[in-house]
Amino acid sequence: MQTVQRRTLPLRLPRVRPGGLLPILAILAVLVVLVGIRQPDFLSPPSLMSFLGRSAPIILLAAGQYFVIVSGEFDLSVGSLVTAQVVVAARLIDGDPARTWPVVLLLLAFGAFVGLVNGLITTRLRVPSFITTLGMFLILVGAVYLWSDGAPKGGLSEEFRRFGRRAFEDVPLLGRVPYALLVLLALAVVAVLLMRSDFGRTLVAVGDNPRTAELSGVRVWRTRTIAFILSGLAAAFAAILLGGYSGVSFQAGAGLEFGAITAVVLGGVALGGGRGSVVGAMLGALTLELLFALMNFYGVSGALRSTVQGAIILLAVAVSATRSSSR
Amino acid sequence: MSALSLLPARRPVPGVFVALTLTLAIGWLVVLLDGGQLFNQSTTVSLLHVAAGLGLVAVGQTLVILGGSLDLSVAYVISLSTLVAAETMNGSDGALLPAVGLALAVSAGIGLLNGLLVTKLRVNAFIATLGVGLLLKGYLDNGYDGPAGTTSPTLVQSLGYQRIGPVPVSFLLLVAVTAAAWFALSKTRFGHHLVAVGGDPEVARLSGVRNDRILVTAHVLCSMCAGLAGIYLASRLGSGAPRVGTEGLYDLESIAAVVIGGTALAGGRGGVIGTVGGVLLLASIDAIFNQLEVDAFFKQVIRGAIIIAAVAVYARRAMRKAAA
Amino acid sequence: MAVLAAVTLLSLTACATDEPAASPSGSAPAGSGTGEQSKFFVQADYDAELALLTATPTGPADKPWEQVLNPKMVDTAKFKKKGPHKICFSNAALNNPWRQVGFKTMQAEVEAQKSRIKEFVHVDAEGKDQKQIADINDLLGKSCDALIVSPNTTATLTPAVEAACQAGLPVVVFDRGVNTKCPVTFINPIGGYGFGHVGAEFVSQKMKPGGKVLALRILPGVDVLETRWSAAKMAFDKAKVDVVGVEFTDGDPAKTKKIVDDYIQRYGTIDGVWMDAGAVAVAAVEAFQDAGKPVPPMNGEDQLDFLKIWKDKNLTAIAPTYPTYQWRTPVIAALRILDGEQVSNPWKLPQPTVTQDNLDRYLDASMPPLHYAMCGCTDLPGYPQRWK
Amino acid sequence: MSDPPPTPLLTLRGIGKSFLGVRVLDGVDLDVAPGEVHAVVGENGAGKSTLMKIVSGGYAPDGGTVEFAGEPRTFRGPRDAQRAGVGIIHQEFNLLPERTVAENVYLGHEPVRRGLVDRREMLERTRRLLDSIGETALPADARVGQLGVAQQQVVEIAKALALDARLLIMDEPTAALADHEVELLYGLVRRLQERGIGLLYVSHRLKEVFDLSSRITVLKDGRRVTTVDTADTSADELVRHMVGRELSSYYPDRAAPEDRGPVRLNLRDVGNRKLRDVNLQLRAGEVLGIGGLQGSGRSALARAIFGVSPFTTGDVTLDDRPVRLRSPRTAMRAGIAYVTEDRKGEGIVGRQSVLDNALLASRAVFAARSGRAARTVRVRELLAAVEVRGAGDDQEIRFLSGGNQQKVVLARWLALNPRILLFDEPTRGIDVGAKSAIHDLVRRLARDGAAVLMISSDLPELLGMSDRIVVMRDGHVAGELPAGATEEEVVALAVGTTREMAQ
Repeated sequence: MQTVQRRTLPLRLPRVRPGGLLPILAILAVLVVLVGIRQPDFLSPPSLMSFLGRSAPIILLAAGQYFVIVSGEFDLSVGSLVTAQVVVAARLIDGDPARTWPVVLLLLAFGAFVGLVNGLITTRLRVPSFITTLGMFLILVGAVYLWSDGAPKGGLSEEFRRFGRRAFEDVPLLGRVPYALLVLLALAVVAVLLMRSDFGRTLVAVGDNPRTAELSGVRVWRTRTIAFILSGLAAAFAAILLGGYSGVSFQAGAGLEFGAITAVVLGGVALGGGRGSVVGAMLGALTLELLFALMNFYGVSGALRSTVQGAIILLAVAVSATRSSSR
Repeated sequence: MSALSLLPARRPVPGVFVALTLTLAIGWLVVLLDGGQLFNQSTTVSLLHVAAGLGLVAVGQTLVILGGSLDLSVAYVISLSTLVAAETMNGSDGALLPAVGLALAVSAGIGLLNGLLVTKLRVNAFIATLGVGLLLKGYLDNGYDGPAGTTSPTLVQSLGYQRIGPVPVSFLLLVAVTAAAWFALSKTRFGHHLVAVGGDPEVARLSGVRNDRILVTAHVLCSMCAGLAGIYLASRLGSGAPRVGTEGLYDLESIAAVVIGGTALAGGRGGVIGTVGGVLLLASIDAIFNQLEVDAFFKQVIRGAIIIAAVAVYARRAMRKAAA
Repeated sequence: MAVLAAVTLLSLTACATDEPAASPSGSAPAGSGTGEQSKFFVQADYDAELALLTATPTGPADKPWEQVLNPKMVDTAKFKKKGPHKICFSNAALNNPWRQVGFKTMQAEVEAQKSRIKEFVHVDAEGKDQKQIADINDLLGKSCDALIVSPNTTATLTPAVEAACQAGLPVVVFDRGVNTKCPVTFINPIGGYGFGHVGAEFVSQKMKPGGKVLALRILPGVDVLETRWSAAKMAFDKAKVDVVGVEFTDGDPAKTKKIVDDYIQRYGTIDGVWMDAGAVAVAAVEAFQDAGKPVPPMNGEDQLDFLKIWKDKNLTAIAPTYPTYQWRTPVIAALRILDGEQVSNPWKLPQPTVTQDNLDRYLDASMPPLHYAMCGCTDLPGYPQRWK
Repeated sequence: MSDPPPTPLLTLRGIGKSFLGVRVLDGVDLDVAPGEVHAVVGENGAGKSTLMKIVSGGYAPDGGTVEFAGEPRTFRGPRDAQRAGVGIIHQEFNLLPERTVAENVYLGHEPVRRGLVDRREMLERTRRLLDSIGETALPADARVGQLGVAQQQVVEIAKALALDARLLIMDEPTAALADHEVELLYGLVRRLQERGIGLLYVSHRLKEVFDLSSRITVLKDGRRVTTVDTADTSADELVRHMVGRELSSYYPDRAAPEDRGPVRLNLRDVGNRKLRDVNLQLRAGEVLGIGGLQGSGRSALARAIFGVSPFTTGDVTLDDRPVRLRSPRTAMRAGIAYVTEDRKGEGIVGRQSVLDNALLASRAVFAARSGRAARTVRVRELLAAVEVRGAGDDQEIRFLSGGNQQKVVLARWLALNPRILLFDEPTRGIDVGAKSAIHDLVRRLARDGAAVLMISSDLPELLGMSDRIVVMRDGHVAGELPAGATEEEVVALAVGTTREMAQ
C-alpha cells in the first residue's frame, strides 16, 4: 500500500534527494567528532594523511563497485581479484625492481580483462551478475592457489611497494602526503569527471531503465561491460596500493567485495541501479574505514566489531530506506 | 553441460537432473579408469551426508529466493544453531527435544528479524541479511573461542551416523524437508502466494496477497531450515561449532545450488526439487574429485565455471522461450 | 511459537548490544587487560609443556623429527603387516603457507620411502569439519593400511577418528589432537603453551617494566592458537606488563598494519608486540617503520620473511616455532607401526626456538619469503625446488 | 435509465485526499447503482486514479464517506475491498506471466480443501467462470505469458469476477486493446451489467464512454465538475467540461500536395517473424498513419524499421540508397527516431532529470559530433520549444505528467534532427491539452520536411492526423486509404472481409 502511495506522489517539495550526499556526510561528521573526542591527535594533519593513504585501496574499490552497482549489477569478484593481483605481482616481480612497471601495466590489463569477462558473461550470456561474479570469485581464488601451489611465492620489489607505502615527506602544513593518497585523489577526480561525462550519465540511465536506454541507441551491454572493466581496473589499482601497503598474502583481498558493496550502499547508492553518486560511494568507504579506526580507539573488542559494523549498516540503510521516496 | 539445452522446455524435469546423471556417469567411468570405485558404500554415504547438510540450507534458501529475496545470514544461523542445540543438550538425551526446539526457535527468531528488515524497513535483502549475519558473527566471535557443548548421544547415533543401507538418516531428513517444502509450494496458499510475490510483488499485493507476511514467513522458514542444518551438523560433529557455517561457505554454496537447480535469482520461477538436484550435483563433483584426488583449488575453479555455465544455459532457454 | 521467537530474538539482540558497554576492556584498560583465562587453559598441560621446553629429547640429534621428548612406548605388534603399504591421509586443509610447506615435506618423505609405500592417498577437507568427517568415512572404504589424520577441529573430529579406530587400522593423529585415546599415537611438538610462553617471556623481559604490550592474534577458536595465547597471558600477568590490546587480524597484513597504526596513535608508543602466529609479523614491523617509530621487542615465527627483516633491521626479536618438520613424523610413525615396532604415544617432538644467536643458521635467503625455516626438509628428495 | 435507482451500490460523499499538502481530491460525490455503468472522465491528473484507488482500498481518504451496499465502509487495503465485493482492473495488467490462468484468477483466494489448495477445483471454477463470460476457448491451465493481450484482459476480468465482485472498476480497460477486441469487451461489460454488477468505467476514449455508460461524471483538478446522464450530453459538451475547449480545433491542417516530398523510406517485400511481404513508401513531408488491430504488425513494423527486431527479408532503401537497419543505433545514424508506445517502460529514465532524459540519445549515438555545451544549449531550447510545463531541467522526470514526459521524449529525438520519425501511440494516456500540443508538433515536423509514420489505435486521431493511412492485418499490408477515409473503411480493412482474426 505504501509503495503505490509513494510511486504516484507528485513530489514537488524540496527534500533530501534520495541518493544525495547529506546522510553520509552527517554520519561521517558524527564519526569525526567521536574520534576527535577520544583521540584528538588523530585529526592532526600527518596522521589524518596516513589514515587517508591507507584507506585509499578500499575507497578505490568502492568507486569501482559503484560503476557496476549504478548500472544495475553486482561485482562479487573484486576481493578475489585483489588477492590474485597481489599474488601474481609478487610471483612475477620476484624482488626484481626492473620488472615493477611492466608488472603494474600487466596488472591493470589483467584487472580490465577479468572485468571484461564478467561483463560479457553477464550481458551476452544473460547470467545474473551475482552468479557471474560469484563464479568468478571461486575461479580466481582457486586458480591463484592452484598456480602458486597454495602459498604466495616471490616477493614485491620496494619500487612496487612504494606506491602503497611511501609518502612525500616534510610537506608544509600536511607533514607527509602518502603516494596512495595522491593516486586516490587523481583517480577520484577521474571518476567524478567520468560520471559527469556522457558515459557517466548514460551509465546511470542504463541502471535505471535499460529498455529506454537501448531504444535511445545506447549499447546497454557495452555500457555495462565497461562498468565491469572499470571495476576490474579499480581492483587492480587497489591491489597495487594494498600490495604496497601490506605486502603479499592470500588474505590481501579477503572479504573486500562485501566491504566495497557495504560502503557503496552506505554512501546512498541504490542496489539495483540508477541512483547515487560516486562521491557518495567513496565517502561510504571512508566512513567505514573511520568506523574501524574509531573502534580501535575506543577499544571495542575485536570480536564485537562485526556486530557494531552490522548494526550501523542496518541502521543507516533502514533509515535512508524508510525516508527515501522511491523503491 | 551442452546436453542441458537439448531438453524440451518443460517444467517438471529440471535440466539439472540431466546434468547430474551425466556427471555421475562420466565420473563413474573416469574413476573406474583411475582404478577406483565411485559407488561403493562409503563414498555414497559420504556423498549423501555432504548433500544432506547443504541440501537442508538450500531448500530453505529456495523459499526466500522464490519470493524474490535472499538470505546471506544462513551460515551464521547454522553455527549458532549448532551451539544452541549442543549447549542445551549438554551431552544428555533428556534435553534432546527442548534443545532442538530451542535451536529452531532461535533460528526462527533470526528469520523473523531478516523478514521484518526486508519488508517493514524496506532494506534490500542483500544488505539486510548481510548486516544480520555480521551481528551474529560478532556474537559468535565474542562468545565462543571454539567448539562448545556436547550433542546428545542419541542424536549423534541417529541423525549423525545412523543409516539405512547406504542412505543416511540425515538424507532422509532432507528428503522429508524437501517433500514438505514442495508440498507447501504447490499445495498451500502460502506457496502460491510466495511464488506470486517473487514473480511480481505489485500484482500479488493488488490481488490481496499479504506480501509482507508471506515474505516474513519465507524468511522464518529459511532460517529454520538453516537451524535444522545446524542441528544435523551438531549431531555429526558431536558438539556446537561456532564457525562450521562459514567454513562450509553455506551462504554462497546454498545460493549456487538454488540457481543451478533452475530457480531464477529474481524470484517467481523454480522449485525445491531442482535445488536438491543442484545440491546433489555439487556433492557428486565433490565425491568424484575426492576419488581422483584432484586438487581442491582446481575443484573450486571447476565449481565456479559450472555455476556460471548452468545459469547461462537456463538463461539461454528462457531467452528462447521468450522468443518462441 | 511467534512469541517464543520474539523473546529469543529480544534476548539475542539484547546480549549482542549490551556486552560492549559491560565489558571492562571497553574504555578503561586497567591492569594487564588480558581478561579472563580462556576455557582452553589447562594448568596441568601448561606445566607439563613448560617442563618439556627444557627436557632432553631421545633420538638422533640431527633428525629432530625422529626425536621424542619423554617417550612412553606402546606396543604395535597387532598392526604388523607386510609391505609395501597403502597409506591414507585425511588433511584438514591446505589453506596457509604453514600447511603447504608441511604437506610438501610430507610428500617428499613419502617419496623418500617409496620402496615401502605403494600408494599414498591424500584427501583435503578444505577446512570444513563436516567434509573431513565424510572424508575419513570415505577413506575407510579404500582398504588403507594406515590412516593419518590432521584434524580440522579437535572436538568435532573426535567421533570420526573413533570410528576409524574401530575399523581396525592403525590411526596416527598429528598437529591438532582429538579427545580420544584410540589412535595409536598422537604426534605434535611441545605445543601452544610452549610457543606462547617463549614469546611472551622474551617480550616482557626485553621491554621496559610496566610497558605497553599489544597482542596480535589471528582468529579465535583454533585450539593451538588459544593455548599459545593463554600461556602468553600467564607470562604477561606474572610480569605485570600492561597488555593494552588483544586484536584479531585474520592473518591479513593490511588489517594488522591498520590496527598497529591505530594503537601507536592511541598510546603514542607500544613497548612490545606479541603474536600467536608469525603470518603478520612483517606487517607489524612495517607498521612501526612507516610510523617512524622504533620496532619494539617482539616475537614472530620461523617464516623466512620475518627472519630476514629481523636480520636486516637488527630487531630485538625471537621466533618460537611450531616446526613444519612434524609433517615427516606421521609417515615415519605409520611405517614403524606397520613394522610392529614400538612407538611413543604421545610422540612429543622438540620445538626449537630461533634466537639472535642461531638466527644465521636458519636464514636461507634463497628460499621463498613464506617458507618455514624449521621444515627439516634439506635432506629430502627434491630440495630445494619442491619448496620454491 | 435516467433516474438513479433508490439503493445505490456505492455512494461517495465529500471524498478528499491530499499528498504532502497537495490537494488531489476535493469533496467528490459519486454513486453507482447495481447494473449501472458509470463513466468517470477527466484529463490526466484530474484525480480519477486516486478516486478509484480510494474505492478499491488502495488509499484511505482524508475526508468524506464511502458507503458500499448501504453500509459505511473504510477499506483497509485491496484485500479488504475485494472481500467486500469491489474488484478493480488496472490499466496495466496485474498478471503473473509464469503462472497459469487459473492460478492468476484465484491468486489471493485459492479454493482450499482441508487446508490445501484444490487445484482441480480451481481449474474447474476458472473454466466455469470463463464460460459464463463467453470465453470458452481460453484454456484454464495455459501459462498467462503465452496469451495475447486481449486474452490477458479476459483473465483480468475473470480474476475480478472470481471474487464475486458486485462493483467492478475498469481503469482504461481498452488502452491495450485493438478495436475488434474492444467489441468483445463491450459484450463482456453488457453481460456483467445483466448480472447486476455495477461498473465504474474510467476512460480517455469518449466513444466507449458514450457506447457503454448510463451516467458520466467529469472530474477536473480533483473536483467533480458535473454528473450527467449520457443520453443528455454530447462529446463536445464533455470535452468542454473537461478542458473548457471545443472539439473542433483538435487536429492541425493536413499537408498540401506540394508539401509532399520525394520517397524517403522505401520498404520492398520486407518481413521478419511478425511481418511478411510488406511494401511501403514513406515520403518526406507527410504523416503516414498506420492502422490495424493490436498484434497486426503495426508496432512490429515500427520496431523493425528502427532495428529493434530487424527485417530478415526484403530490401530497404533510404533516399534511394539501400540500408540495413540492424539495431537502433544504425537506424538513428540513418536519421530515424522512434517514440515507443510504452512510455514508462521504454520511453523515460524515471530517476534521471528532464535534461538527462532529453540528452540520452544524442549522448549515446553522437557523443563526439558536437561540443557538449552547444548540445546542452540546443536541448534546452528544444525543451522550451516543445513547451514542457511545470518543471525545471533538473527535475526527475518521473514526477512529470504523462504529457510532459512525452514532450521530453520528443525533445530527445528532435535533438538528433531526424529525417524519419516513427510514432507508436504518441498520445496514449495523455490528457487532452497535451494531446493537441503533440499533434501540432507532429504536423509541424512533417511540414518542416520530416517523414512521419504514426501508429494509433485512436481512430479519430488516425483519421484526423494522417495524409494517408496504411492498414495492417496479420503482419502484412491490408490496404491503403487516402486522407478523409472513414472509420468504417479502416475497420473493414483491419478486420478483413472474411473476419478472420489475427492473434
